[in-house]
Amino acid sequence: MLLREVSYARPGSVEEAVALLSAHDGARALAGGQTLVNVMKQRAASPDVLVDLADLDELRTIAVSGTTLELGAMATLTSIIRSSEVEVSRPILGEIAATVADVQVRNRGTIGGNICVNDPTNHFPPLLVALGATMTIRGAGGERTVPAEEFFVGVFETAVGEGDLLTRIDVPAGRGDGMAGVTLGVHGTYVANAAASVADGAWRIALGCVAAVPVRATAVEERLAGGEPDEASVRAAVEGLGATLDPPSDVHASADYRRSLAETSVVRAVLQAAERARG
Amino acid sequence: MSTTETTGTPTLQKGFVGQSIPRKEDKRLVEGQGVFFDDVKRHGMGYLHFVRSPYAHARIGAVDVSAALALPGVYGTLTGDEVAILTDPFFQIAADPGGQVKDYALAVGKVRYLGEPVAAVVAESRELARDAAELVEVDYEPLDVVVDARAALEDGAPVLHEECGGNLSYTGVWEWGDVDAAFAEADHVVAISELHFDRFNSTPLELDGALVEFNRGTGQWTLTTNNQFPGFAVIMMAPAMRIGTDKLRFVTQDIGGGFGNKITSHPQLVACCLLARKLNRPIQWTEWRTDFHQSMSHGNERWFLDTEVAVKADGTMTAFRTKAVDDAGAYLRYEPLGGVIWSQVAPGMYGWRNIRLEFTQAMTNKAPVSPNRGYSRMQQLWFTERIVDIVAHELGFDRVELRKRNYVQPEQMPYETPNGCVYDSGDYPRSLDTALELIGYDTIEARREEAASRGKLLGIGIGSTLDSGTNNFGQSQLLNPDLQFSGNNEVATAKLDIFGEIVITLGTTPQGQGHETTAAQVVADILGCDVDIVHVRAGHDSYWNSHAGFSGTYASQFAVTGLGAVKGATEELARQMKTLASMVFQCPVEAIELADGFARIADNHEAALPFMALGAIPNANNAGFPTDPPPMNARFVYRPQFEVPDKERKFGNLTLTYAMQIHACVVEVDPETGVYEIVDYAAVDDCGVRINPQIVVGQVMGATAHAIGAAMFESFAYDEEGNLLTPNFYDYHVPHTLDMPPLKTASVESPSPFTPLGTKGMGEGGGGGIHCVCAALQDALRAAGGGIVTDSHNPYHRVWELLRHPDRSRGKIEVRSS
Amino acid sequence: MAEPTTSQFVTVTVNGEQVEREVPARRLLVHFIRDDLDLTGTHVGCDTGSCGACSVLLDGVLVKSCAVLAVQADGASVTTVESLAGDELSALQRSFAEHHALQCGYCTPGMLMSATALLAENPSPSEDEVKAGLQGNICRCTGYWNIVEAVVAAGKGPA
Amino acid sequence: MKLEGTKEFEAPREVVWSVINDPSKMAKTMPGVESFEIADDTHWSAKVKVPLGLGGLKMSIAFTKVEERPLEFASLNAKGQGVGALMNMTTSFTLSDEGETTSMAWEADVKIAGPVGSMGQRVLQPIINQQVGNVLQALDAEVQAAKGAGG
Repeated sequence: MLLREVSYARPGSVEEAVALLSAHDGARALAGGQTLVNVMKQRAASPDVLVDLADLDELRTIAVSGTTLELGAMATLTSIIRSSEVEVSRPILGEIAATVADVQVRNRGTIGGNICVNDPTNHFPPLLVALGATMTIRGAGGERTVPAEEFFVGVFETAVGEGDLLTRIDVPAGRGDGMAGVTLGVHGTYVANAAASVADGAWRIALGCVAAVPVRATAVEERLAGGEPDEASVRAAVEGLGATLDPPSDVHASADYRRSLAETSVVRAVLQAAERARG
Repeated sequence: MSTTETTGTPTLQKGFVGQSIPRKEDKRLVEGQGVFFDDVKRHGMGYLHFVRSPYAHARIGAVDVSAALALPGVYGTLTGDEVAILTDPFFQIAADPGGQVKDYALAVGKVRYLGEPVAAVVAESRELARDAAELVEVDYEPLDVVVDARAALEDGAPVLHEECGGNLSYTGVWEWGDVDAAFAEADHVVAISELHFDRFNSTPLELDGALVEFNRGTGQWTLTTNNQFPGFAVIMMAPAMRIGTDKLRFVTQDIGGGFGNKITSHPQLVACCLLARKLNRPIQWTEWRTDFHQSMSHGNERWFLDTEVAVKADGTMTAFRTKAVDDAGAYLRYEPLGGVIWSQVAPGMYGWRNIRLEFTQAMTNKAPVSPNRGYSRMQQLWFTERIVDIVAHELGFDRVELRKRNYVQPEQMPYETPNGCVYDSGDYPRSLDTALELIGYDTIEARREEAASRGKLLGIGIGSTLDSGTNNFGQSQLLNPDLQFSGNNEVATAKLDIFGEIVITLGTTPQGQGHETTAAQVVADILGCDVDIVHVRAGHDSYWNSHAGFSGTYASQFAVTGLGAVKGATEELARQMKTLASMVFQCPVEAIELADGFARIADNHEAALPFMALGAIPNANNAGFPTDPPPMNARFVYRPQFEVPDKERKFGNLTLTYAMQIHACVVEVDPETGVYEIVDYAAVDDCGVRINPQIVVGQVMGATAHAIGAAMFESFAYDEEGNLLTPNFYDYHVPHTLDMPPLKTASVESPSPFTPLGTKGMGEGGGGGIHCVCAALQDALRAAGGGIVTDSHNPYHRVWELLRHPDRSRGKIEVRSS
Repeated sequence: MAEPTTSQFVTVTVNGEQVEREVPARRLLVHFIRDDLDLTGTHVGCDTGSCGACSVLLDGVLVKSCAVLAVQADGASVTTVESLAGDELSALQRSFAEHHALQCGYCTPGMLMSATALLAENPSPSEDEVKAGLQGNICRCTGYWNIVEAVVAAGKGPA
Repeated sequence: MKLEGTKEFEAPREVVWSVINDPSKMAKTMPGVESFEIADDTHWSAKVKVPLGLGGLKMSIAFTKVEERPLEFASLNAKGQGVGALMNMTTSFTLSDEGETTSMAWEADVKIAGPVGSMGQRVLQPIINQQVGNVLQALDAEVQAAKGAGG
């Protein structure tokens, strides 16, 4: 419960936030804090400086620009659930947000925080990889964009480096999405999951909980490409996926069980996505 | 949320007893005005933080506290070396070899489980105390670790307590009837090589802690703490601290759940006491969730090896024999009492007359165990239920018919078990029928087909269990003949105060069981007054003189011992009130009745004294009485009638009452992932006379929730190095709202012939739900390879293994028929 | 540029009253409420942000006060269980008592705050909506059934 | 936690052996090494900041070579101590060659205790798996560099 000593600042602008993050060694952005504060309570990590993004309303915006849904990094999961923009342009984001933990966590927790933490059991890293999202990062040297598959680097590590700030997540509009998995209890921590997305016959599939970062199932994507999947063809395409994975073995699942769950999750996510793509 | 309650036997009530009146406790609790230990503050108090071992087994070298002491705001420290000088090891319940264990408030010389307190630091803030604890440098020399009770008993295993010459704490053979003859005459023998009851606990939401003050003038400590069995704590602490028991005053108001898990906090409390004296300031210790999971009060893990069941052709089960291996963890804080407590329910709800159980308990590099809701009986009840279902499964008997054939029958009550325990009352077959009716048992095959059409495996399971309540502590002598404990007791006081208020004090330490309410119901009926004028003091204070050696709240006994004491004290107060009224009215005492808040002449209601007048006379208006008016103050010790059990035969009545719960549930399993959902659940309770039915049903619900958690999610799992893999709610998932199935409850009332109010202690549930989930899973798996459920804890991955490799579990079963 | 500091002066409106305190940046809001302000109705049941016993409203939004720093509440309003009753218990509090929705009462303040937030948005929630609304609060005594009933009943109003 | 695997190097056995027995070269393969000191042939130590993203875990690690059979087998022990965190790792390497390729069978037994442990295995295992992968990749780079430098 008891944190190590830490310094705190609450900047009034993105520029000031980036300047603070750059100016202080060991500085870390504080978004919703629903993971970071808890990690600090365990003293598993102890940033020297917290730069609280709470006042940066510009990072809370949810907007549609053309065929792109723009999610501010500080958009809370609750605001994503309630957003008509999300519902219209990429409804799966709201659906999955509604299954993250509980009301309190969703009220504070942000999409930016969820992915910057990159806990391997988090919902949004594999989903955003499957959706082909792009992350915009502001640093001292300016702004850059990173595709989702390059964004995730390791547990608690992303392309957001020291002095950087994730500002926005762009998701192309679409409906052909599915996500399936097994959790510890309803709305609990994921044991294994898969997210799948199809657009114009091209598939993007990402697995969660099998490595430090989401894993693309490219071979399955290729086998499914262009076809009109039914249960048998999806099962055939997924066959053998588990053997290519090297998932962790822990108290909730052996590596073998995770391999099996990964395959089942992909089958279910793909079938869900295909059905929704058909509308 | 889809709860239905049916009462089998409606009881006609004339007073408050038997009514679901709202609880007296609730107003303060819903206002956030309850007082839990951590809510109490004192000027100048220091916050204690324990330095805990990162190793499961290690020799301790130097402990350097200098850097911690140098930190501004740190008040002081305590190390194991100091503890070894200032205190003696805690008294051990065990005879040798377990009796040789040396257990102190802090680790001395060695650590034996991960999270064991090695030193303590006190500072001016909570955060600072933890900072300072990080600065304490401890030299550890890691030692080999043993986490499996079976391996711990093998030659060459790492030894935790060298004084014991091994890891065995207790072993004994418990045999009744003629087991060999029964097996010789059996038509079938079902052999089960291994069954395992998993390690978990009830994880009360409030964690342990205390505010400890030392009075230098009187040498007395006041402990504002949530320890739930002060009578036991004081017996442990006072000799270790080389003081009399009166030097330790226990105070508590509200406790945030206990379930037995708050019985064994005495080592930490001693550390607080020593620091309060050493630093001359109040010491505040709050345990956090990870601390609790790593170091406190796990439930007993138990293996049942080489089990054999003797069965006649008609399904009558005549005998079983098994080797139980129990895992006590690193220290014997309440153990090896679990080594006898199970025998309160040795045959479960069944008529087995021939039983042989070899009980062996080992110490391992895991957190010490302590009582946990259903303590030690739940393991045995799960075992008896599991073997009944496996016998049915393997021999093709109907599970319901097999149960009904073998249950102790209502006409046999009171029933003496082969080991001399007396089941006081109950109608098990009828209770089972009630549960099956609630669950819709007659439509189950249609539901099974419907589920199959959705690709799901459906199964139904039964768990029939007992809540044995009101211990005869004489059973401890079956483990250690030198112990001088027997019987049981509880105390209450009742007084009529100056303005006519009735004030009741209890020796108990309630944690949500509604003692203030049920006590008031009993009192109001005896005194013929409204329940609102009965003030039951909240909590416990050993200064009230309303406690005895066994005072506390544990082991399903309040409705018997606590209310028995309340009834006794109130009846004595009533006698005093009537006597005083008869002195005033100069009439025979028999002519007086208490009704409507008056003492009055029964056939002349004009001659009536309000309680206020009765209270005022002895207290403030007592001139002119020729003899002393009664004091309007009574203290009563309730003592159940027990004999010391026969130590040779391990025979005797170990508990006074046997409440019963039968649980049944329906599960649906996803055959691809092993994920399953409980889709229907029913629980039937029979605890004799119910003082407050709503409170009883609440206890049944709580027991159900704990059982579902233990069956599906909750496990204290360790790796080979002794790291706890589920050290907090990240990985130890307890059920949340969305995890709970719809529940139906019903009650049957079979009054106990042995208790003052016909009540029985209840609330633990005997793990009924754990077994019904196991049984439902096994039923569901019949259509998918017939895997046998051999573990009490079945998370999804274990179900997946049973689906993938049914032969592995089937290989544990062998049937021999003659 | 705001310089990061290890301690800050905060102004927080707690249950309608403004309080001003110097607090360490590392102090959790729940400890600020309990230890600094002596409002001990808000409880702590875990150390991982899981149990919800510390739930309060922060600017009207339901949060776990163990996953918020006290300095983050600067300028905000905090509503705790102590504010729920006026001269009499609220309908929700009464419903908890009537339905035996509490045993030890330790989770109750958090449950009440979650239910209060739910009812503010959805005055007569269904059973499923109540279950979803209370998912972030652990109770170890009741199995939740009576709690859910109490909240559903409070939403329905007096029978 | 026990881990094992086999890594193939496109390099002669002598070159691989020279790298895994050179503390200064091995140091370059470890994640987050901030400083490195060699006490003698069998003892060396490092200060590392294990990259954990949320702030990193600082540790002092003492290495001891436990056993070696030149060109064939080596095992070493690493004991790390950080604030409130402990690490104990025993690792061994067995080399064999097939033509120009050297095959290294490795085993590691990693024990971690402290606050990172309380975050749970879901975090710990992927971290360790990933770090091991990084070490092996860096080792390959060192081997190729040594091979290029003529052994």
